[in-house]
Amino acid sequence: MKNPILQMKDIVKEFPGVKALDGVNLELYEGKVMALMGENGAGKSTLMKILSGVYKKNSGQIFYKGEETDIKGPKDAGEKGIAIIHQELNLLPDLSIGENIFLGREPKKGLRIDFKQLYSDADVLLKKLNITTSSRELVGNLSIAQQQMVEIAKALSLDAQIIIMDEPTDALTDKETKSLFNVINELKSEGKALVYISHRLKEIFEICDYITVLRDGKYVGTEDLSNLDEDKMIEMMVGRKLTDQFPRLETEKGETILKVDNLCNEFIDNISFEVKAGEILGISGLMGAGRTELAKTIYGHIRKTNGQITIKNRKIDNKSAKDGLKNRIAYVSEDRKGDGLILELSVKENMAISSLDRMSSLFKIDKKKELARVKDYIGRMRIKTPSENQLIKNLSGGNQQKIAIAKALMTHPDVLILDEPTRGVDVGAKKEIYDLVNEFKSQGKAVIMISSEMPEILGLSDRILVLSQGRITGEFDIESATQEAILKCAVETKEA
Amino acid sequence: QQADSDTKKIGFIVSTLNNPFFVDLKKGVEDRAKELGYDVVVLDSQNDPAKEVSNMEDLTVKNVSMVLLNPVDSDSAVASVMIANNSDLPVVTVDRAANGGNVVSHIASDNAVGGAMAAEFLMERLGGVGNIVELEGTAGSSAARDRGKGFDDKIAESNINIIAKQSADFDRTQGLTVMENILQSKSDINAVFAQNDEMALGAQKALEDQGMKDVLVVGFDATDDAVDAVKRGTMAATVAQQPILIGQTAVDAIDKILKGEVIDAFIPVELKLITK
Amino acid sequence: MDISSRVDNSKNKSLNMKEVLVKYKSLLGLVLLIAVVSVLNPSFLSVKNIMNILRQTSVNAVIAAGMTFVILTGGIDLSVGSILGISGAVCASLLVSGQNVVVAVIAALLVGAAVGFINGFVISKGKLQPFIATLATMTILKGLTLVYTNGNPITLGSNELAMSFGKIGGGTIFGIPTPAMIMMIVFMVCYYILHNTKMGRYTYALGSNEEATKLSGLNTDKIKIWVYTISGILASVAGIIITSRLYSAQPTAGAGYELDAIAAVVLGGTKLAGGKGKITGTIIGALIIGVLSNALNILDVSSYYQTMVKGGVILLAVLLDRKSN
Amino acid sequence: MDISSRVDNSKNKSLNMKEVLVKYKSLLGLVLLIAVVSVLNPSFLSVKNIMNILRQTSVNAVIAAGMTFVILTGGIDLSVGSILGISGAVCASLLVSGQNVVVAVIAALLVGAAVGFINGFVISKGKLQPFIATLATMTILKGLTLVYTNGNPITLGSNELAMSFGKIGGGTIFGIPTPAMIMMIVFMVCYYILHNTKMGRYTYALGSNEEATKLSGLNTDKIKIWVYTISGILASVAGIIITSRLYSAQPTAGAGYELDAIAAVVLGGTKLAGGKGKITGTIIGALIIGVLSNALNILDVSSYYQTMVKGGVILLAVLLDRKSN
Ligand SMILES: Nc1ncnc2c1ncn2[C@@H]1O[C@H](COP(=O)(O)OP(=O)(O)OP(=O)(O)O)[C@@H](O)[C@H]1O
Ligand SMILES: Nc1ncnc2c1ncn2[C@@H]1O[C@H](COP(=O)(O)OP(=O)(O)OP(=O)(O)O)[C@@H](O)[C@H]1O
Ligand SMILES: [Mg+2]
Ligand SMILES: [Mg+2]
Repeated sequence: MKNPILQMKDIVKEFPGVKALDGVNLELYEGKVMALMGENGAGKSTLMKILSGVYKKNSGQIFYKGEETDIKGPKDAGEKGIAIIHQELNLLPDLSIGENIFLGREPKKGLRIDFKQLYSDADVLLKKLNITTSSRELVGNLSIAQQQMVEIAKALSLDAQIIIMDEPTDALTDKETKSLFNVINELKSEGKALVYISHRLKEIFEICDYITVLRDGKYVGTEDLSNLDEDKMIEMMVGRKLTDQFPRLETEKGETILKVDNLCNEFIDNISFEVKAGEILGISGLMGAGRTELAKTIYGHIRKTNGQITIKNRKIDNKSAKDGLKNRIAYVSEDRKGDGLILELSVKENMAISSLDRMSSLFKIDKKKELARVKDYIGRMRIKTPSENQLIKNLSGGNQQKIAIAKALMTHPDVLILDEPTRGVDVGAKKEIYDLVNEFKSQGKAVIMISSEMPEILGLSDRILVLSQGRITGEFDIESATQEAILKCAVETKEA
Repeated sequence: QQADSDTKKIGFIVSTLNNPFFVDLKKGVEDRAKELGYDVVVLDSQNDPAKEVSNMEDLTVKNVSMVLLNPVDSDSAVASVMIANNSDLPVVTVDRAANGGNVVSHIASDNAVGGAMAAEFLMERLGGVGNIVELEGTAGSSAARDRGKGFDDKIAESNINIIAKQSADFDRTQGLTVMENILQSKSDINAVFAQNDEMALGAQKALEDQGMKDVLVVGFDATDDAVDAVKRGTMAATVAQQPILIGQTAVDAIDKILKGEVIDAFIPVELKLITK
Repeated sequence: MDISSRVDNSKNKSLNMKEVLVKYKSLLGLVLLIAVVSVLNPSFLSVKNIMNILRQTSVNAVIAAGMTFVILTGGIDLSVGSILGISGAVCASLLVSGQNVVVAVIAALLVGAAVGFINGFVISKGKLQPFIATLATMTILKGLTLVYTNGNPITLGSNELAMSFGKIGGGTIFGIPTPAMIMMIVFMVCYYILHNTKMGRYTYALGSNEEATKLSGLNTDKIKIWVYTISGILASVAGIIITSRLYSAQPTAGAGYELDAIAAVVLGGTKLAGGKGKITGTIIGALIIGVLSNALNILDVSSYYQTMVKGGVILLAVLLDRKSN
Repeated sequence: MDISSRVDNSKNKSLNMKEVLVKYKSLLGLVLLIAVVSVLNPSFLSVKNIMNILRQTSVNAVIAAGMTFVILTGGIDLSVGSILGISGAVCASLLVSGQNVVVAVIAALLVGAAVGFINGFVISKGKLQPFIATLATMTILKGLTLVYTNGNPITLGSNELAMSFGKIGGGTIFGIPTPAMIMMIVFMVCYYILHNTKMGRYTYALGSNEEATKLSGLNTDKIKIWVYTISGILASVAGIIITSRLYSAQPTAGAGYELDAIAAVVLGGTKLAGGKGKITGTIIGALIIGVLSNALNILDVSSYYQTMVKGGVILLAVLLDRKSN
């Protein structure tokens, strides 16, 4: 290969008490995409934050175009031609798309910002990404997926030499992912160097050229993708072999547990379906299809305007999440950092919060009982945490997600609604979550699983519903379901 | 610290120092104390009776020989006085009395009498008829109550009407604003009585802006600004409480007490109406 | 693609409707208030009284304009009242010592700017919560003003200098009170800054998401220092107006003004959490408060009840506005 | 397994270190203050003066305890001073009308609870910003108290009833001033509630993430109503203590107390954004303020400078505490 455009050597980064990176190396080449791989907490984001000037390294060297450099801060990185799309969205909801894209680099006309120029430049970028939304729209009004696309546009606007994408497709569905890949290919042909981080192995094989693997903050190795298959890659990351990524469990289906009839509100349109005991109902669809809203409506967090929900032949009318739990429906949010977990509270407090009623009188929480139950779940779900008092924000994504599920399970639900249960979760933890869901299913409970990951939907569900524009546009038995058929239903519009 | 035990210390608790009147009172106390060779510890109650009690408590652990108390409120002052009584600290009150407890002497000029003086002045100048606007001090404060009561009771004996009565918080800006607003709906005004000079000066400004120079403005306290205004003729009068004199008188009384002399339970300090 | 465009169109429409409603609501409150009062007392709507209201509102409005910047970043400035007090005192003492008006005014503005700068500096570099930091500066400044003035008002007297300085608060320009003119200019400049300049947009950005603003390479410390400095300067402008209006600086001037200014900003629809709000709303909020005080005086409401009514109207106004959350 | 346990263990350690440091810092500030003052004036550490400080601190501390709940949810309660005022007035007027002490005290507590409930109700159901909602109730209550008392203090006189009521504020139990005893009990109960009951847990949860709390199936409206009610009740407790202490209820009692209470909470390390903080910190914060006022008096600091020093010390104390952000 040619000389690398950028080299990181022996990078060490310590947080108080944590050695997040310990002697990591990395090389980037013009016109190549490097996949940065590793389990949750391996140090991928930390490494990229050093490269983009967010963190300062404790030691190690960075060579850019052959010369050693020091990256002083986000602004400096931008000026040096390093752009990053952070794992967490970093947008300003109260500013427009255009303003977000060019924040800090607004074109000026005298004293004032040249808004005409700004918006026309922004619109050009959006078009490149296949987005038709006007760049004058406020970012706060966009869905998470659309916001992610704005982040990508923002990174592109820098016209950088090195572009880092930290789990950019985390919130995207296949369609936007495709647009993104088109752009990546274009960038490659323009001779840019890219870093691509994702837990979706299929994407890695589709878009990347070589991988660098981290484990436990240490450098494991760099390997050309042509020398690798999925199993080998997993082995490099996890340090051991994993078998059967999507273990679907065949169970005897029982009576109908949840029945939904003609459910309507401003997001969803006349939805009817049922879920039986021992069944996983997968729900697929594009971003904005209304899947999350459907789930929250069943749960009671969003009000229905019409329709009927029945649980075990009992008609229910949930007016809040509290009612949903009372009627034995539990919902695990797609956004664990936003509304799924309370990051400032401990593992124990998060897990128990929805079921404290069962563990306390008015005047006292039965702390013994609470601790016993929490420890039970920590053990059963193999949650990696030093103690039940650890703050949840200090755990890796996969473990956070397990706690979100544990919180739901602790309420003893009959119906468990999982919304994107493995978003941002590494391969190892994913498998553990699937096992958990299967175990719950085998106890004769009903599961609704919303997912944008096609393999997950196809691999785990017993039946699949497809939503588009708030309506059901397709229903499949697992035997008859194919990726193509599902996608076709997902893009179906009212007019069609 | 306690080495210089031959100079005696007087504790002076003042209701507030955010007001020129009490600043002058303090000045009178301090100046005379210096002349007579006393140290003075000044504690500010910031118009809060609870803070006054705390101040009194704090004085009980300092080795002061006497307390000069300028209460925030006559009723709540009882608590402060009792604290001093319990610590065998003799108390003299100044400007406002305490409605209970053991007080050796009270030095003051009477707010209600001052209000009445202002009323008499206006009754005379207006010939017993006319329309008056009254600007009240901070709602609920004792000065506002007493001055207002003295004034209103006296005016009630005449044919003068109080056509508007509004609070301007003892504040000059408020005095200006409130007077401006009153002038929008009332134009037939012969005189303004403001319960302190700050408000009076504000009101006078509002009247001047409207070209209503004939309206008699009477204030209270005789601050420097107000006395100037009276001299220039822009204000008609101000009731002089002579705070410096009150302060001096109080220290004289304390001096006598400390020397073992017996003094009157009430030492009035004359009020003066300052006119041109 | 038509999916997202459908969604976005409808969202866009609902947004505009919302925005109109928000503006409409604060305005509605104001109009309603004016209507009720003018029926109860027709002299309320006289030209003279309207000028009065504008003059009286100007002080709070000017402070509130600066407060809007601070609140848009998610901060709060409790020290504005004290800044008003100290800069008025500085201005008056310079005039008394015979300095000319321009020097005195500039000195007062510099005092405000300096205190604002210190606020911003302590909050950004010291990473303090704005509430407690400005509470501390408020307390310190209050004491400083008392020490500086020795607890007595500083009076300008009635010489020519004082008279010419007095025009700032008491004069008129084209028949409009000078303070009202100043207020209008302040608001126009603030509007321009907020909507057309980088600093204005960064003000919104910071209040919207501090972390993201930082990651975009912006200097958030600088933005903070900037907004508190603006707030400090505008508080001094208010201090100069008051001093000029009264021909004197009061040692306790400005006490409690912070709450009126915050109330004006919030009544105008700006969210205390930052990021969302409009300077045009602030002027409406200030007018609501100004009209209310004026009306209560004009209607002869006894002072005990005035306080209650004022609280009630504020509550009503925000309740009216609450759907816009 | 060893990977994460290594990482997490060390994290845990650093966390605990931090927590200790946070606590330590507020305490450190307090200890430092006490050390300095007692060197400057030995009588500061006399038993009598310590009792003085405890008695003087109790009112602010009790209000601040309630404020801690509110601030932990991310709210703020500006109406505590006014609640103190009105409940003191109600208590005193009942005593004057010959009711017995128990009835009067309970009535006062009910007034505080009712106002707190209304605050919570308006904020949760009306979706108002706590700052502006409680600012409005503060103003309304101030007026109401003036109307109720007709602007005059309500004096208990010196009959037997008044004397027995006076024990609440002025008496001692086992040599410790009754208000200090009340303060300690209040803090113990609050500690218990925050750490051992559902409502305490929910208070932290709400302040950390309202949406997640709602989605976890909790009734956030109820939690809000609850914290403001607590704050209201504790403000009345403070009102009862003051009334008893002064043998009279002042029509303007409590003005400005909200800022002292908030300062105590923040000095104690609680974040105004909610979710983070400790009630034990609040008592330290209240003691810092109490010791400071007492010390400034004892050290003969002139009153204008007292204000400045107080502001400076608050600033210093929070700066000392800032690293814990
Ligand atoms: N600001 C911080 N303070 C303390 N520890 C941190 C901080 N940021 C990251 N860490 C720790 O550093 C380690 C590496 O984290 P990092 O976010 O880089 O992982 P990652 O590989 O990006 O994981 P994921 O796949 O979940 O995004 C983790 O143990 C994490 O908890
Ligand atoms: N807060 C909101 N206000 C208005 N409309 C919203 C809001 N949230 C979502 N929507 C709209 O509701 C519809 C469903 O959105 P949502 O993103 O939940 O769908 P989804 O199928 O769950 O997609 P995703 O994969 O992004 O979670 C879309 O039209 C979306 O734009
Ligand atoms: Mg990461
Ligand atoms: Mg969704």
